[in-house]
Order: sequence, then structure tokens, then C-alpha cells
Amino acid sequence: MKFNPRFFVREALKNVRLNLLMSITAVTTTFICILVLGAAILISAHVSSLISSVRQDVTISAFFPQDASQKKMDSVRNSVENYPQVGSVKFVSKQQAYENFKKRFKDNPQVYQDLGSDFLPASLEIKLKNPKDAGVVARKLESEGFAPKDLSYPQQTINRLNRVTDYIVWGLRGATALFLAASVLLISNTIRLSIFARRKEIEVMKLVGASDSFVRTPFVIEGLVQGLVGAVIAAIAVIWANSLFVEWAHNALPFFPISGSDVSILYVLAVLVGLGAMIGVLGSYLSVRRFLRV
Amino acid sequence: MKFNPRFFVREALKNVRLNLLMSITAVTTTFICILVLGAAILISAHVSSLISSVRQDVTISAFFPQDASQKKMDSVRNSVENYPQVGSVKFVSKQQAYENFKKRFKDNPQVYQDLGSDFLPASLEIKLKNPKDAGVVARKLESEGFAPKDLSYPQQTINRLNRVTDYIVWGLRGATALFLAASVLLISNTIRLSIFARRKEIEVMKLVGASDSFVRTPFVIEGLVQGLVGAVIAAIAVIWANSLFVEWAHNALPFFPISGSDVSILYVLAVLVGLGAMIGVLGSYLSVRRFLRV
Amino acid sequence: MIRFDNVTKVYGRDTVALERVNLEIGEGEFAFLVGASGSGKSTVVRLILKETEPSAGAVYVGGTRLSSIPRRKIPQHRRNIGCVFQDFKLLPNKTAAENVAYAMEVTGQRRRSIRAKVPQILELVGLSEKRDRYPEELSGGEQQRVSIARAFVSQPPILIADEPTGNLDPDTSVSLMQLLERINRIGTTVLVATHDRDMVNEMRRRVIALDRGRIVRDEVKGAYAGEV
Amino acid sequence: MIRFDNVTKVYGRDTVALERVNLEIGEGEFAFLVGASGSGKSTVVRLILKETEPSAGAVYVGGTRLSSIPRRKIPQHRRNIGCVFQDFKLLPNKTAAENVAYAMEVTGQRRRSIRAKVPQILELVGLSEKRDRYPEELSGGEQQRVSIARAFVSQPPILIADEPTGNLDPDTSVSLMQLLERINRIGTTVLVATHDRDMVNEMRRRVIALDRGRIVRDEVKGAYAGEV
Ligand SMILES: Nc1ncnc2c1ncn2[C@@H]1O[C@H](COP(=O)(O)OP(=O)(O)OP(=O)(O)O)[C@@H](O)[C@H]1O
Ligand SMILES: Nc1ncnc2c1ncn2[C@@H]1O[C@H](COP(=O)(O)OP(=O)(O)OP(=O)(O)O)[C@@H](O)[C@H]1O
Ligand SMILES: [Mg+2]
Ligand SMILES: [Mg+2]
Repeated sequence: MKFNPRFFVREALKNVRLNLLMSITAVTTTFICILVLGAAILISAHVSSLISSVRQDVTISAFFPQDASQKKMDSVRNSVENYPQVGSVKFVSKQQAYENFKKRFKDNPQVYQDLGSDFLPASLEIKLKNPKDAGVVARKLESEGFAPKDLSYPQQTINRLNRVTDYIVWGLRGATALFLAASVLLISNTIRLSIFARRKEIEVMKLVGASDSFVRTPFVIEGLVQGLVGAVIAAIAVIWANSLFVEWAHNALPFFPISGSDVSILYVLAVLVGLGAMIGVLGSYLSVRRFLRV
Repeated sequence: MKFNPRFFVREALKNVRLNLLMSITAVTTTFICILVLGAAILISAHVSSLISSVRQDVTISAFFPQDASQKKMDSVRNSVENYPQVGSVKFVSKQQAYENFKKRFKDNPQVYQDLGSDFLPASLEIKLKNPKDAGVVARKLESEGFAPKDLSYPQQTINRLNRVTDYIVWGLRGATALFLAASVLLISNTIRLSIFARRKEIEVMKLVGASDSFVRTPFVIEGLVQGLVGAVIAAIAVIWANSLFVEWAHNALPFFPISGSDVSILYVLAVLVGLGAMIGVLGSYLSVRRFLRV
Repeated sequence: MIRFDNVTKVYGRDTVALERVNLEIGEGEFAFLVGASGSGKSTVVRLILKETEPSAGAVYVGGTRLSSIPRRKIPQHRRNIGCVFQDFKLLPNKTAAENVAYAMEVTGQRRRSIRAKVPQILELVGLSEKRDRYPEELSGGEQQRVSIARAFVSQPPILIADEPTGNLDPDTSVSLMQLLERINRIGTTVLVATHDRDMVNEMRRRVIALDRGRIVRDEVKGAYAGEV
Repeated sequence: MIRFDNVTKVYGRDTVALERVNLEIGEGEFAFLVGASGSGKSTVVRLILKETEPSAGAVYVGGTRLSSIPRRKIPQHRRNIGCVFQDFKLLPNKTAAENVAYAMEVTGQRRRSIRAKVPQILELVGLSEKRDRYPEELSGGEQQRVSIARAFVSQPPILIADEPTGNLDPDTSVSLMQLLERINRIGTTVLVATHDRDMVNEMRRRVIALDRGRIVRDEVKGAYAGEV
């Protein structure tokens, strides 16, 4: 038997048209599921990028002795800058430290009003690539000549931050996985029901001599079309909502580093549409199979 | 015609049994939707309670002049404690302030090593009921005799916190509403399909003289049963997962004030089960209706 | 009892199923409706049941003009008509006995009388042994007999049978004929649409012949074909 | 061509539909299968189509034992058999013409030959005008004729008809009979399960009579009832 793709596509499209109520239901279901899933993926992406930007803010302050020479300090700075774990290094002079201190306590100037401008030591502010490396970098700095008491890094805060953000990321991944599983189940449930409603037709096709694949192919194409349509609409909606959100976040939450480039739109589009198509095809395939045993 | 409830219940249960595949599909769909919805409601509740506990941490520090008498300070404290916006007031003596300062800068003792133990002023630490009231309370404190420069409250932080948490709460509410709408649509889609598969039956019933309500009642009861079963299982799963989470959070995130009592379990149960039942009943009712016009 | 007043029925745009049909079947009468395949017999049945509306003209049953019956009174109207459908129209999720019982349940009859009546009527059509079978577990003729039993069971004043012997062997057809006659004798108006030449010719009852939607013959003691 | 070797078919636990049936229908033969309602005629058809399996014994078609046909070869087997089903089994989402064409499409025939053949065969059963109607827009007899056309269209070596005249008027039945005869004359093996006494008696062909699952009569030039 020749395989005739045009015949099958024609059959599938005719069926979509004739079983319009069922097709619309299947498309709606796919749309909703992919929409929620897409939202979950986007939110995960934004939160992840937010978290990693927060993490980058973690710094180690290394205080120089009050009597350290500028030359010595410059050489230490150069060496620290070359640590692989280090993102950036900023030198804070005594004067700058005093200014910062003043700024920090500007609400109660009692604190500093009686102090000279050089009571604070100069320091390096070291941004890490990954806050997990704080311990390693601290030990390296000690071998550089810093006393442990002269290293300030909020280890507990870092640990907490790491744990909490780890949990948040895992929580979001878990939720996305849950939505994925739920979507697969819900969409294939819908497809199963709509094929169940046509099980007699499948029986008749088999009885007049149609092979399994001859019966199945139009259903699978139908599932593909429904999945694609639902997923494409959902993907467009998700991407549109995302661009609205990014724009809004820029204005409403300017201190939140949310940007459109956090998320690869094409990637999301491909994943969602691919998923919709896949569930449509697989759901139809498996649902038809159980009624083919005639 | 007498209304015979036992007859209809019997009919409905028989139908559940005979259309087992469809019943299971409907129950699964309800289960999944209510599960996701329940998870959303719980997460909202936890995050809300977390946020309000974080908000309560916002304090105003009011620094007394270096020469204020203990009597004067006590009387101010009493008066502040009676502000309606104020949750609690803590008096911090000069000595305590010095200890706190030492603790705060324990990583770089250079900061305080040359200072006497009384260089810091005594202060009141005022916890607010609602951080939005910071401005009001500050103005009251000024009328109490404090200079504006002696009042320290992180207004910007408060504003940001308020805005971000507002957005988070609204985001969560939005997500829950979205899930609710999605659940209603998905469950009623499933019900519609399973009734669509039986539209010929409805036609026949009408042709042999059954009234609309006679045809409809078993379908509605069937929808009720399916909705209830799916929702009850989902509610149990949600509540069980919540208790696991609360326990885990106690150990893994001890600094997070998550507790089992954040969420009224009975309330969640009632809402979810009620919702499942309602969607089941309404979905069936509306789906049957469109096939009754014979 | 049943009156067609200049009834025309057009399906879709241009399928004329009935054309200016005038017809009166009195109370307690027995009539056959004959005609080639596609001549409009089932359409007559559908109009009497108010399953479809005439395109022109009016159908009266028991003196009521059907188009004036409001939607919510239709069930009441249908309960007065027992109908054997050409395609049986059995409920697939109900056993033979439950299908028959359903016709009594819709009228709100007591369980006790249903329990008494259903086995009796199944016995009458020879299906006592098959009472707990679902339609798909029955042969064609058995399904047809379930449909017949369902039409009889609540003893409606009007009985309509559309091709009731299409799947029955001649012997069973003869006993069905006798059954219809008995039912007619107790006052039921009976209308049978059929192709069964033997049945029509033997019973010598009123024959209404349709041809492409028009009544071409209406004889009081007729035969299947004209002038036998 | 078709051989039943001691075939017993039990549905469920205790419904014996066929009991030790031995039967042979040669290539090019024409046979009627008669018997009361529920005697097992449709079961014979179902077994030949391998729609169901015998409980005991073996069915051979074209020399092949059906139980030895693997699942994936079943379609091939069924394409050799044109079947008019008692309940028509039309595809509700296809028009009359599409239903007929489907039987050719499954065999992978060219569109051109399908386009040529289908109108021809619809003409033959008198449905040219109804070719674009969906089954639910057709009368009972018209649906039956679509089913007949579908069984013929791909000219299979075996033709089985289960109650093909149940919804047809006597005139149409006669032309169907002539059609079956013509088809048989070009070498097709024909088996007709029927209650149509006139058809059987007029054709004088082989008659196999079933009674409650057993073969009670097998005459070469038989009549509907024994010894007419
Ligand atoms: N799926 C099934 N399950 C159980 N019993 C069945 C099933 N199909 C048929 N039967 C029984 O098997 C017997 C033979 O059925 P079959 O359909 O072969 O009869 P038939 O000769 O075709 O009758 P008819 O002339 O009424 O169509 C009947 O008693 C019927 O009730
Ligand atoms: N739903 C429909 N839509 C369009 N045409 C229809 C519809 N139902 C019936 N027809 C057409 O109306 C005509 C009369 O149909 P009807 O079913 O009344 O015939 P009938 O006398 O019962 O035939 P049969 O003996 O074959 O059952 C036929 O030509 C048929 O094709
Ligand atoms: Mg008809
Ligand atoms: Mg049969």
C-alpha cells in the first residue's frame, strides 16, 4: 500500500472540521495547559536570573592594616584580581571608607561626629562569581597576609541566601515539572475522551479492512494539528505577557534587575510548541491504539 | 411525576461504573486541577504569612540626646507605647547600644577599638504594626521632641519592601485566579467531552418521553460524584504535602517563620472540595443542556 | 387521533421528504404505511413524535396541534406514543430489562408495577432469558424486540412501529402481527411503517402508500401493492 | 473458500451462539444462511471476518486457518471480504460517497479509479442523488444501500451480506437479488444471511438453516422453510 500523505492530511483536517466541538475542546485544553506551563517556565527563568544577580552582590571585605603602604595594597589587589573565583575587586581607600561610613550613619550623625576622617582602614571589596567560594577565597586571602579578623564576609547570610535560593530554584523547577506532568495528563485525557467518543468509528474502519496505521494516521495528524494550534496560541500569549511584564517591571520595580534578555524567547517558543505537538501526537497515538484491537 | 432521589442516585452510580474509562478520566482531571489549585492557595498563604512576619520586623530607631535623663526617657517610652500604630517598644541603653555596635562590627574591631563605651546614644526601638505607618509615627515622635536627624527608619527599604511584597501577593493572587479559571475550564471541558460521547443516549431518552430534568439529574449527580472524588483526593494530597512541607521547613529553614497554623486546613479543604463539586455539577448541567433540545 | 394537514417536510435545502400530505387516522384505528425506501415513512413517524417540525402545514395528535406544544410539555406528548424505531434506539448502558423499564420510569410509575410488568412484556417478545444483556450482546432481531417491548410496556394510547419486522424471521413477524392486532383491539391506535409485504397482505387493514413524499393510495382493506 | 470445522462459539459464560458447526462453501458458490432471530447467523459472519474468535474448532477462509493469521495481517484478510453489516456500520463523519470510497482507499487504490468507480456503484444501488449526504441524513433503506455499495465496490472475492434487505422494500430487494446473482456469476463467493422468505424461495439456491446454533438443514436448491 502506498503511503499517501495528502490523503491523511485531508482526512485529518476534515475530521477537525466535522468534530468541531471536540477539536475546540482539545485546542482549549492544550492552550490552557501550555499557557500555565509557559508561565511557570518564564517565572522560573526570571527568578533564577534575579537570584543570580542578587548572589553576585555578595562581597568579601578585606581590611588592610592601618599602616599598609599603597604599593603593597596595589600588589595585593592585582594578585586577588587573578583569583579564578573572583568576579571583580574594588579598592576602598581610607577616605572613601569614611565617606561610606558617614553615608551609612547619616541618620544618626552622633556616631561619627567626633571621629577623624582616617579612623577606618582601607579595604578591598571583592565580588565573587559564586558566593559558595567565599570560604576558599577567604583562605587564599589569609595566605596573602590578611588576619582572619580583618576579613569580613557575611558567611551566615551567604549560607542562608544559598540555601533559600537553592530551595526557591528547586521549588520552581519542581512546580514546572509538576505542571509539565499535569499538562501531559490533562491534554492526553482530553484526547483520550475525544477518541473514546469515536471508538465505534475506529472499529468500523478496522472491519472494512483498514490497517492500524491507516486508521491511526489521521487521528495522529489531528492530534498534531490540535496540539500545535493550542500550543502556538499559548506560546504567543506567554511571550506577549512576558514582554508586558518586563516592560512593567522596568518601571514599577526599577531596582529589580529583570530584563527581556533573561529569557530566550525562541527557546521558550520552541519548547512549548514542541511540547504541545508532542503531547498531541503521542496522546492520539496511544489513545487510538487501545481501540484498534478489533 | 414523583421525584425519586434513590432512583437518580442509583442511575448515576451505575453510569459511573459503566463508563469507567470516562469516569476515571474526569476524576483524574479534577484531581490534577484541584491539586494545582490547592498548591497555589497554600503557597499564597505561606508567602503572605512570611511577608507579614518580615514586615513586622521593620523598626524605627529614635535616638535620645546624649544628655537625656532616664526619667524623661521612660516617660517618652510610655507615651510611644500607647500610639495605636505601634506594636512594641524596646528601650536600648547606651551600654546595650555599644554592645550591639561591637557585635555588628565584630568582623572588623578596628572600627570601635579606640572608642569609649558610651559614645552611642540611648534609643527606643519601635516595632510597627504596619510598616506603612512609619511616616505617621515619625511625625508623632518629632512632636514628642525628637529631632528628625535622631529618627532612623529605613524609609526607602520600607517602601521597596511594601511594593515588592504587594506585587508578590498580587502575583500570587493572580496566579491562583488563573489556576481557578484554568481548572474550571479544564474540568468542564472534560465533562463536556464525556457527555458529548453520550449525546445519542440523551437524544434517545428524550425520544421515549423523559423530561429534561429526568435526563439531566443522573448526569448532574454523576458530575457531582466525579468532582467530589477528584477534589477530595486532591485536597487530601494537598494537605498531606503541606504538613510535610511545614515539617521540612522547620528543619531546613529554621530562620523562616513557616508554621502549620499559617493555613486553616479546614478552610482549604472546604474550598477545594466545594469547588470540585461545584464544577462537576455545573459542568454536567451545562453540558447536558445543549444536547437536550431534541 | 393523528391528523396531517397539508404537511410538507423539506430537509436541508432541497430534499423534499413529504409533500402536501393529508392524512387522518382515527382513534383505535390500525394503519399500515408503505412505500419504497426513502419515500418518507420515517419522516411521518418523526413528525408525529415532534422529533422534527414540518416545513409547512400542521400535525395534530389527539386534537392538539403539535407546533403549539411548548418545549417542556413535549415529554408528556411523547409518553402518549409508544414507538418502535427503525434503528431501535436502545440505551447502550442499560440491559434489555432496564431499557424496557426506562419507558415506565420516565412516566414516574411505581417500582413495584415496573417490576411486575417488565418481565411479562419480555416474555411476550420471547426475551425472558436475555433480560440482563446489554444491547451490544444481543442479535439484531433481539434488539428489535427489546425496542418493541419498550414501545408496548406503558400501554400508550398510540403505538407507532417503524419497520418493526426488518430484522425478524417470518415466524416471529407473524406473532408480532398478532400482538399488534391484540393491542389494537383494546383500543390502541396503531400505525406501522413497513416493507413486509406478507404482513400487510395477510392483515387486510388500512394501507397508506407513499411515493416520493406523496400519498398515492389510501385503502381501507388494502394490500402491499395496489390491487392484489 | 469458507470452511467451518466443528466450530463452537460461546459468548460470555453460557450463551452458546454456535454449536459444532461444520460448513463448507466452495469458491464461486452462492448460499443463503437462514434461521430464527438469535440462531447464530451474524455470529457466522463475525467469525469469517475474524471479528471474533471461535471458542472451539477452526474457521478457514481461502485455505488459511484464521486463528493463524497474525494481527497485522488481519486487514489484508478483511479486504478479501466485502461485508454488508446488519447494522450497516457506516462512518458517521463521511458522506455516502466517502463511505463507499473508504473501502477502496484502505486497499491503497488510486484516486482516479476511486473517482471513476464510486459514482458507478452508487448509481447501481440508486443513490446517485444522495452521494454527498451523511448517514444520519439518509433513510434506513438508503443507509443499507450505502453499506451494500461499500461491500461491492472493491470487487472482493467473497461477499457476505447480513440481512441486506431488512430495510428495503420488495422492489429494491428484487433488484438487489439480481445484483447479487450477477456478482456471483463473475466468480464471487456469496453468502447471504437473511429472513427474506421471498428472496430465498425465488432464487432456489443453496440454503443453510441454523436453529439455536446448530445446522439443521443444508439443501442445494432449498427454500426458506423446509420442503416448500
Ligand atoms: N456479544 C455478545 N455477547 C453475548 N451474547 C451474544 C453476543 N452477540 C450475540 N449474542 C447471542 O448469541 C446468539 C446468536 O446471535 P447472532 O447475532 O448470531 O444471531 P442472529 O442469527 O444474527 O440473529 P438475528 O437474526 O436476530 O440477527 C443470540 O442469542 C445472542 O443473544
Ligand atoms: N436528516 C435528514 N437530512 C436530509 N435528508 C433526510 C434526512 N432524513 C431523511 N432524509 C431524506 O428524506 C427522505 C425520506 O426519508 P425517510 O427516512 O422518511 O424515508 P423512509 O420512507 O423511512 O425510507 P426507508 O424505508 O428507507 O427507511 C429520504 O430521501 C432521505 O434521504
Ligand atoms: Mg425509514
Ligand atoms: Mg444477526
